[in-house]
Amino acid sequence: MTVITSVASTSVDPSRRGRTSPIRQFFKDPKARVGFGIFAFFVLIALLAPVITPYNPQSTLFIPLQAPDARHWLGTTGNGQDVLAQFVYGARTSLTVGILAGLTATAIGIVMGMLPAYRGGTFDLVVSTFTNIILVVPGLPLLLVIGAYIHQTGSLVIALVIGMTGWAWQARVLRSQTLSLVSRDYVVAARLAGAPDQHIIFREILPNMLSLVVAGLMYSCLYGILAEASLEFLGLGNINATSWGTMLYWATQGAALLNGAWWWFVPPGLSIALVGMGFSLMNFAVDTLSNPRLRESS
Amino acid sequence: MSEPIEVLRAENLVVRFPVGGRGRWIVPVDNINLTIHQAESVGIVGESGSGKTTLGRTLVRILEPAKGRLHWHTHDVAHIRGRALRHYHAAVQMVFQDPFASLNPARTVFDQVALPVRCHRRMSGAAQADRVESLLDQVGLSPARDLREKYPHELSGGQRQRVAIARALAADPQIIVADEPVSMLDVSIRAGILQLLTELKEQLALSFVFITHDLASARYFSTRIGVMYAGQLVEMATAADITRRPLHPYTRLLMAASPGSGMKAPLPETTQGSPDLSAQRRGCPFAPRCPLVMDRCRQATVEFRWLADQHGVACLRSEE
Amino acid sequence: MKYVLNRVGFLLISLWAAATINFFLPRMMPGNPVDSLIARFQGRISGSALHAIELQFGITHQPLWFQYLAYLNHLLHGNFGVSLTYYPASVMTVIGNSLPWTLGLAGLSTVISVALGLALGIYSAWHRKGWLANALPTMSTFTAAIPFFWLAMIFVYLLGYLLGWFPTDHAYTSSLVPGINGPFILSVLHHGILPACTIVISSLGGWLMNMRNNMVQILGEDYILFAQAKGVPDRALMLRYAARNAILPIATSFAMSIGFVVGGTLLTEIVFSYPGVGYQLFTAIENSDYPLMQGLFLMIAVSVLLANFAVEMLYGRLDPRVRRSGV
Amino acid sequence: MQKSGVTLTISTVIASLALASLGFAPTPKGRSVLQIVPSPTSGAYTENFNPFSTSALPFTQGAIYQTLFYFNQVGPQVYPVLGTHYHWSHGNSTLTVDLRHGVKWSNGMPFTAKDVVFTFNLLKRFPALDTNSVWNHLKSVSATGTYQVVFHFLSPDVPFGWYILGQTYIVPQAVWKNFSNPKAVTNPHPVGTGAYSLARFSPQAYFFKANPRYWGGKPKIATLEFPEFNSNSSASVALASGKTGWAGLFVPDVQHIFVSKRPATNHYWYPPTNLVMLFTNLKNPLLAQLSVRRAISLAINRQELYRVGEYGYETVASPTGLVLPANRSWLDRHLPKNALHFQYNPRAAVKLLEQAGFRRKNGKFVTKTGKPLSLVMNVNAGASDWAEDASIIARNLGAIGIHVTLRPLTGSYYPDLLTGHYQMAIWWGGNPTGPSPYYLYQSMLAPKSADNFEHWHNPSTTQALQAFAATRNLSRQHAAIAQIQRIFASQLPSIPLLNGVAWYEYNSSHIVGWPTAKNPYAVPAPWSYPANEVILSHLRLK
Repeated sequence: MTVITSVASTSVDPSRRGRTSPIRQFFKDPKARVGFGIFAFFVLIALLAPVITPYNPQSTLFIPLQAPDARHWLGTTGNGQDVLAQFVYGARTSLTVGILAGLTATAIGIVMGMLPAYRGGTFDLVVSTFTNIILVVPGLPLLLVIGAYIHQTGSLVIALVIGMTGWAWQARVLRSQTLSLVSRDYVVAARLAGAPDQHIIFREILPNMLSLVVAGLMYSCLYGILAEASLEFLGLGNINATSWGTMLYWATQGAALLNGAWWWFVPPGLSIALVGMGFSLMNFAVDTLSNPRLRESS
Repeated sequence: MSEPIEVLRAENLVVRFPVGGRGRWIVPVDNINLTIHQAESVGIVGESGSGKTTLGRTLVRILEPAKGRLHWHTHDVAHIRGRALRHYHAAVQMVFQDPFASLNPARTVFDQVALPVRCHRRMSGAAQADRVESLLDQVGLSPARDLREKYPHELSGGQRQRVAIARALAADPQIIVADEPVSMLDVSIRAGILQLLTELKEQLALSFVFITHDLASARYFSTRIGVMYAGQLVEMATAADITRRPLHPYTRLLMAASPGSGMKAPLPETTQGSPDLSAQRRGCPFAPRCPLVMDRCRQATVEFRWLADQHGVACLRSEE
Repeated sequence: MKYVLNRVGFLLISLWAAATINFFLPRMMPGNPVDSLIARFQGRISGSALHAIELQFGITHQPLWFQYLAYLNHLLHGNFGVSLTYYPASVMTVIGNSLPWTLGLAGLSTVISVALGLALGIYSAWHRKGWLANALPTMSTFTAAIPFFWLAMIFVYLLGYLLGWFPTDHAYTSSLVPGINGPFILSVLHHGILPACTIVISSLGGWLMNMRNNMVQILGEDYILFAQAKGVPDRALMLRYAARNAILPIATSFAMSIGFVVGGTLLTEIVFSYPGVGYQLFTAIENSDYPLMQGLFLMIAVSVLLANFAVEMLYGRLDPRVRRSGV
Repeated sequence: MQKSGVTLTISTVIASLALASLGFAPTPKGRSVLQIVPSPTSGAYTENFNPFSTSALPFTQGAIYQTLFYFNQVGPQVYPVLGTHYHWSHGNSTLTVDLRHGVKWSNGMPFTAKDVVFTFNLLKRFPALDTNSVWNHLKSVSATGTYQVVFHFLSPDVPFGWYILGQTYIVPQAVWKNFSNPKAVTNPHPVGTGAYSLARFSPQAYFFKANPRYWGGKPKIATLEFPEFNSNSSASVALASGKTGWAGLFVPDVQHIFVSKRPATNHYWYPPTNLVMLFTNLKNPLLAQLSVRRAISLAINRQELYRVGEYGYETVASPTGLVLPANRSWLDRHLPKNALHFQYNPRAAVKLLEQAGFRRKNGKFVTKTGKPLSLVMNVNAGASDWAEDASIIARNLGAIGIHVTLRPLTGSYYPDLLTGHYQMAIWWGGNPTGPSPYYLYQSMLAPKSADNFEHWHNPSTTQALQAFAATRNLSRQHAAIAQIQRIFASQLPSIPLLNGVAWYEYNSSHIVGWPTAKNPYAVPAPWSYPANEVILSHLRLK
């Protein structure tokens, strides 16, 4: 879970670089292709859930703890549910919550990082100190405590809470980048052009740190998926929803491993790790894109 | 010829920056007085580190002076903010040194030129598009249609600087501060840009502040020239006067260094790399490099004095 | 000195902030979860303990600022209230019993994980052409994304249950008497291996990738090329010139990583029934033991803040630029 | 950070792994150590051997402190423990108990009637200790001689005798008179009359050793070990690996996980001892309508609960509320057929609701005023089988058009039930269940009972309960129970789901004498107190 991007330390000067469509350049990197492939695969599974499986993920129609066979490609759970159905519908929840949490964290990170750097002065001092405090307050324990207070809750709230506890790193990275961009000539020119502050922040500065934002978004999504799975696994989320986290919760409750039902326990955990890997690989490529030295090396 | 109309006047302008904490300051603009008249071009000449860029940025109020006044017609704009500052910016624009850095790499030519049209001139839709097109035409970027959707990295250096000039013109300013507008360009392109600026000056009755390290191009472009050293204005005169009769040892040095100059001055001993800008310095800042230095120069404060015919200088030798 | 003062100041502010978050969190929550809890424990714990909990969670008519000051005052005196689950044990006692286990487990795992991660990062950046060096970063993107608890359960099942190599729960064989004696220490080590491996494997990747990126960056700097041209031996170049400078920026990201490791340790403890604060936090949550939960959270936050402070002090010693500029 | 450092670290790790796995392969436990896992606990242990505390550590009650008698609930036996005989007199308002001679406390002091009287007076002086509220029923307690105690009741109350005889743990006067606040005492050095005494405590495990002074003779099993587990899954691993000898766990697919590993020695027996109820809060205007409760009951597929939610361990409940087969003899044979077995009939449920004036709109029921027929069900997230049951019920009800919102709770689940903050929730019907169905009915239906979660107030039920309590005449008692059965089946105070079982797994590889289905001499779950005092004295080495 300790994934730290080094983009923070690399100052990027996009103006000196040829701009051959960043998206095309992104896909030139084999790592990016693999990463995107993994991600797209799971998104596709989630979208096509009803096509992939005819079964309702909740219905307990089948013989419990069946090993994978032609009828149940991933076997059945201890409660006689089809694991594949749970898995593909669970992908929907897990990806949605993860991505929503990532978006929330990124949105807060952008505001809490860029505004103070742009405004400067006492406002910057107060906000960036606050950011640094949130950064060092351990996230998961805080999440568990909040989870304990709101106990039962929907996936949406979980996503928001995860987002609201996980924005600080991005805010810090974006703040330092904004500080370096805010004195650029083109920003000064925009100010001379009479552009209002929000235009300068969101239209002039933000597009020039998109790679940072995208990298941050990917890590936030990864964090979101892991955090959601952890909460659900501990039974602090909505245990009656179908997600990879609740699958692991029920698999643990149903002693899946002791029963030898690896097909129940392994797919959700493995998929979380794979999705995370996909995000990291894509992020590698974004990193490389904005840092030519890393490009040479890979 | 009637009395020239005064547009902008700096009085005892001081700009300073803190360095390394502990209350230490540098003073890149130190007590400068300067007047700019309508449709006049003033050259500011100095080596790098002389504070000329800081002065330029202060004149357009990107920077806020620590002391002194900045009169825009009858208003003091030294410390205005918000809407008043925005209003001032509509009248005082800047062309930056580096056309690579001054254009946002993420926005199209149209976006960048349209921004001041929209914000300062409150135009939108077809009017805005027409205006942008005519601006691009005006700076010699035609046909404008081919260029408007391009990104800066798709343009040559000269084209970029023309876009930057178009952007500066877009607000309909009265003054343009051009900070070494050609120094980053290929020699072959420089003449074209200078030609463009000259044409604009004449067509639009614009005032120009032309910042350069090169006395020759200042002479070519400006009616009056100020010479800066270590944050101070050391000499100010008409372009013709300063070429004919440079008074300050530093001006002479610059003359000698500029190509095609008949002047030959002894090469100064350099005891110091770059001018000392710190607030604690004493005496004439040029003293360490001055071939004509006297003991007094290292101690006494040197005042800028007007001699005759709008010719001023800050040198103890000139008092003799 | 200015740097030290600056960091001490930040430490104090963040300690205060953590305490304040802890105070306002239950008061911000919808409904009042503590209310029904009080009802539940009426008669089961002493009146004064119950009253203390009412004070702690704001079920009183005193003004908020008064509650807040009283709360801070209690904290300063090490008074975290009484645990409901372990009544009549105080929250402080429970923390005292569990904190050493977590500090030991998380501390040791972090040291191993950092050392191993940095070393592999250096290796991967230096031997750029080797297959292993190229595979390592990709592998670590995978390991870094494995959920701690999932890996822990796989370990419990495979290495603990099926193969029987390691115990599957607790911190030591319970028939042993805790103390400084051979069998007990060996037992503690034996019980610690699987949890520690879980944490190390899951957290290694971050350090590795970070170190590798920094190394690659620094290896391209002019002074490295210059040193190389001067004939500095490769080994010295790799370690003394490049690695040394690459490590420094990593220290700044320690803040977040330590938070992650602690989070992972908590999950790992829960799976291994390892008697540390994570396990107790989970217990407290399951039992709605809010006083214990709050005390533990605060304790975890304080530990992380202190660890972070220690690293910053160390960083300040290593990098003179930081010490002087006072940033 | 150097390369050699890495190699060193790796080799150290590998070496210690190898060392550890060689030196610490699980050593076979001493033959006379019995590892017991009563049920997952709530985190690490804290020392508490106070038999009056609700958080007393398992086996404090029974193995150390004993009751006067033990009444078997899965068989007919009544075991004399510290008492030997009891009889009722004065119109069932006086209970006289003869005590066992020659019993010694574990510190060597003799056990006498004084200790019993002291214990009951302690409950009187500190009502916080009196969790069964015995002093709501007693007038006085006195000793007649060294070995006889007389209890005077406020009114005739035969069934309450069980709380006195079988649910109150006797403590030594010599020790407990010194405690000024006995509620807060953690009692780290417990002195009891039971077969075991405390050997050693740590937060991770505690040990009991055989009490050589035990009146029944020194127990055959020398040591009892209680390791701590906070989840079913970690405890199940210990059970499956053969370390645990006696457990009371809900194990998913116990046949596969446990029994199949060593079929000769690994056994389980889950006898029904209680009812699993879907409590319906009658203060809710919807649930207060009998037709709604009936429709819910008809729409629940109890077979699915039995087969899926409970892995086939808990059989479908009887509409009478009797725990079958344990209470078979109390079943009223004259009940109509539909009161003997639950039907699963969603169509009938729909019809019933429509007759009651509810309308279906797009497949969802609405009330006469157009509000949706929507209910909230609390889900005990800490009990995975009940959570599964809850989601099955929600689906069942959803299928006929009753919308159910699930509200998962952990710690506040029971408090919410107690304080009435719920609409529907699953919980046990009897708390505790006693030697006759009276206790279950009483706790569920008596107006003053704390466990009357549904708030049932019905004069004829109360009357029947009082009639039972006032008599020792078996046929009158049967008549009273029959009346309640009829009310229960027809009025549905709440909705019975399944027969709750005593979870019980054991390992007979080196210890034998366990209760079995064929020899149900005591409730076998290790969390059933004081049944353990009887079982421990039956166990012996193979």
